[in-house]
Amino acid sequence: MKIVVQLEAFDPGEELDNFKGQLKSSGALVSFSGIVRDIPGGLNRIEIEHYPIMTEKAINKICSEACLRWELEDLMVIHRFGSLKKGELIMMVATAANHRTDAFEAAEFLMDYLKSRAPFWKKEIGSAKASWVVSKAVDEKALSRWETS
Amino acid sequence: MKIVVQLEAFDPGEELDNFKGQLKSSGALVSFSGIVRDIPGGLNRIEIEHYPIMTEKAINKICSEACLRWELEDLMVIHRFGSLKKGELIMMVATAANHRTDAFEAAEFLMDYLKSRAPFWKKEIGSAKASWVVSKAVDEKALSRWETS
Amino acid sequence: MIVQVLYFSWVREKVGLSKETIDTEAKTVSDLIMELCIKDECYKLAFSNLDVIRVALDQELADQNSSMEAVKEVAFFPPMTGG
Amino acid sequence: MIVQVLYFSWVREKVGLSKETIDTEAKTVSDLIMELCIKDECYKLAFSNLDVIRVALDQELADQNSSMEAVKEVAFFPPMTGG
Repeated sequence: MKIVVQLEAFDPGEELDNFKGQLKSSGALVSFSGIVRDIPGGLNRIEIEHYPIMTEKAINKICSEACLRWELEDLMVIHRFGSLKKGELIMMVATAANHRTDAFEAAEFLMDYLKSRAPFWKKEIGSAKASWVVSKAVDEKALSRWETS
Repeated sequence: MKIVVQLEAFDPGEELDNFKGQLKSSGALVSFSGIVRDIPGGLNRIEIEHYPIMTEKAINKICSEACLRWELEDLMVIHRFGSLKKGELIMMVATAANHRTDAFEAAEFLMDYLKSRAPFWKKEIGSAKASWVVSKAVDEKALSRWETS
Repeated sequence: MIVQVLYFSWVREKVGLSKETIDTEAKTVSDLIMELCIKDECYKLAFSNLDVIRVALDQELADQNSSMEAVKEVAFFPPMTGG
Repeated sequence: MIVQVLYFSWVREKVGLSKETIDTEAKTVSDLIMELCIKDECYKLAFSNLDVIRVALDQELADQNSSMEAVKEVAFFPPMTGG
């Protein structure tokens, strides 16, 4: 289980190959990559701030929860902080399971929680102005899918 | 839109990087890779048979349908046929969109249709015996999720 | 009417052929299956459980009661197991 | 009681600090917010809309009415935007 919060850029293909390379029995491998998008007026860069000790705790908790809920052989989370340019990878999640439904659901679960429950904040620095990304109601709502009654 | 049915092995990382490399605006990239699994008693290889002209028609149709249903910047389908060893990639799907929900749903849709509506048949050749993979009721059922009323 | 008939997977193995040309008057896929089963024991074996027989007409999925009108290529196979 | 108080994102920018040590008698997070708002105008600005203020106690998400008992580190920040 690779969980990394890093300043450095990374290559999605290399990470996918490494993740796949150490699997022993899985038939299904899902990956999600989040990419820095442009903004109207042009993006200079984004800055990602995080809360180091809590970030690790929160991501570990989310990953443990995913392992309890689905039959996974392995999972991976990489999330960057600091300064990122358009087109660069913000983060990547990968899940491996015997069956595709487990791999897909676990990846979506991880993404939904990373979006709204891991302490990261994005600031978009455009040519004219800089502004903090505002959280979306739809992202908060996405979490309700995973609530256990 | 890359759609390939091929005999040759391929590298998932290389394909992911190539797919990502030509994207212009997407914020979300999902990939699914199907991997040859072992069987009880040990797998020698699998043989995938397909129906060439229909395979292309069926995959093109599934991909067009996905593009109509979700806001995708691009998608990719690679599916192998012929002889494959344990751990090799059977197929790979990738989807790119502005929003993660579109990318995830389109990838799951493509997978559900490729499983049961594209003319491929897998045979598992073990050390003791060879047998055709039997389709699962759960895979047929998965399609009902995408039925439009 | 001359049609190409293709067989895949275990249907191919049971019939013992991957492809043949048939002259048929069948109006539906069902008619064609019946014609074949009369022709030889191997078809009876291949088509013994029609629930697990899928059919494509000119490379498009069809039903066993689909019409054979203007069809050039018929393919018989078990449920697909791609992905 | 001595606590470390951390601020992130625009809460940090409005407060003008990323971290400070505070001696407080606050029983709940709400009490602490009130104490801060009395101390200086910048906190009033940062905490003007409590609906968009999230809090973590010793690196675990908490509520504004959570108890401060035995807490060593409090963090204030807007809704998270990771992923």
